[in-house]
Amino acid sequence: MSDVQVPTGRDWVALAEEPLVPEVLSAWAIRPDCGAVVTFSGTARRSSTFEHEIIALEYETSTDLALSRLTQLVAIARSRWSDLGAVGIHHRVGRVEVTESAVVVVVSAPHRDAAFLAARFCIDSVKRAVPMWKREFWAGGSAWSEQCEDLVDLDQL
Amino acid sequence: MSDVQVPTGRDWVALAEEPLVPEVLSAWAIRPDCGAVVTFSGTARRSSTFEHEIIALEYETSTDLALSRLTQLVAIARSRWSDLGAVGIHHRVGRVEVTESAVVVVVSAPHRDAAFLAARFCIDSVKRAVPMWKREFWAGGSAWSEQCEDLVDLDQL
Amino acid sequence: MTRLRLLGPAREAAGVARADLPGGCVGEVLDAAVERFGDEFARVLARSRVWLNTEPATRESPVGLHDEVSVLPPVSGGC
Amino acid sequence: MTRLRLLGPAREAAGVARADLPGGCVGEVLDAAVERFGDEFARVLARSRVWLNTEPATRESPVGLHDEVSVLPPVSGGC
Repeated sequence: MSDVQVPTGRDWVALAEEPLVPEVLSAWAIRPDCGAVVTFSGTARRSSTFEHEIIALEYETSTDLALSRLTQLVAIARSRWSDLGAVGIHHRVGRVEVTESAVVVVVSAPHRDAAFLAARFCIDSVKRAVPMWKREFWAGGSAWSEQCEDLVDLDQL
Repeated sequence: MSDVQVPTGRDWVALAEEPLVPEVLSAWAIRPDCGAVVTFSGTARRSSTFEHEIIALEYETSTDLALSRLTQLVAIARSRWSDLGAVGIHHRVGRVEVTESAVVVVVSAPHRDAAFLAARFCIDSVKRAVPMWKREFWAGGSAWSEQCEDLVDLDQL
Repeated sequence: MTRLRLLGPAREAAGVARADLPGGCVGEVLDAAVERFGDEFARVLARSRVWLNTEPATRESPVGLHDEVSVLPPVSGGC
Repeated sequence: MTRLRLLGPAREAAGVARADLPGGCVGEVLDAAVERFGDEFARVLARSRVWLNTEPATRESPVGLHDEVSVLPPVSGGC
């Protein structure tokens, strides 16, 4: 997070090589006119559903392509829920250890309905429409995640 | 928060006279086997939809009745979403200034669907089924919130 | 005597947060409360839920020495 | 020459993250890439989306000197 500046506006998208700190984003999203702050943190989890026990993940992207898409997703969220306060999406790149955040979404709004719906929209859209590839690491090996879907265009969200 | 102990188990309900710190609850909820942490913070907001501009809220309850209900709500959430990791609900009592948290819900789960749904269920249920009265303060006066509904029984949730 | 707890607007209408009142069941305790606290309290009570200890009660629920009856007006729990 | 960017599994299949390739439209650049990088890359490409700069492109999209074409395999963005 040391490489990003806290923005003065209501949108904050970032890619970070350092560990994400969800509380920084949550605290930033508090607004006097908003009664609801929803924060989603997607953490690397220990998973042993396949042949291996996952011990870490590694995310790879193209910074400009991913930031462009994240910015577009925030704009779509704002167009669908017109009274949102702050909207932030940060995604980690590089190696992410189990229990570390890979992605954090925060949305504030006057009421909780919009905050929940927009936060859910943002994280679902990040996973479907942002160019981001995940490599899974286990003791002695690694491979691209097999749970892959075609990148969708914005008009499919 | 100084008057509460961090629990060693997976449930954490509390009433707090001191400011809530959502990040304490969020960090507590991280689990190696959970890939999703959803945090809802309900903040006191400046609202001028009625005759006055609200500058603070004050929450009143009966500690044992409210804690009993909060504990029951967590149990219901676990019965509906069987794979939840941590579930925490903290509610502030006493005076809450604008931008301070009045209530924080956190849920972790292996996947985000259950985490979002259970967090939403918990906050909706807190507002419907927990004995808690809100007084609104403006410059020079105060009154009980007019947005009131009958307390519902657990079997109506 | 049974302990009656009055919360939020019910406390305000009664002027006290708790009272010890006679009665062998919840309904009798509530009737004694109306008699003591008057019409404004009765109006709030009419819109309230009543619990015996930590669970919803009916007027017929019997009350004992260590039971508490709570008057819970409509709630406004959150934002 | 147009800059081609190869991401994730496409980078791995091609063995490089970027290449400068000839072509007047996206399709010609991709054909040049298949010729250079071979069958494994072609298999990944067949499952990939292709963008011209930051937007989805078709094979017919014309490319100029400062354009970048990106090959974006299926994604696995999160948990």
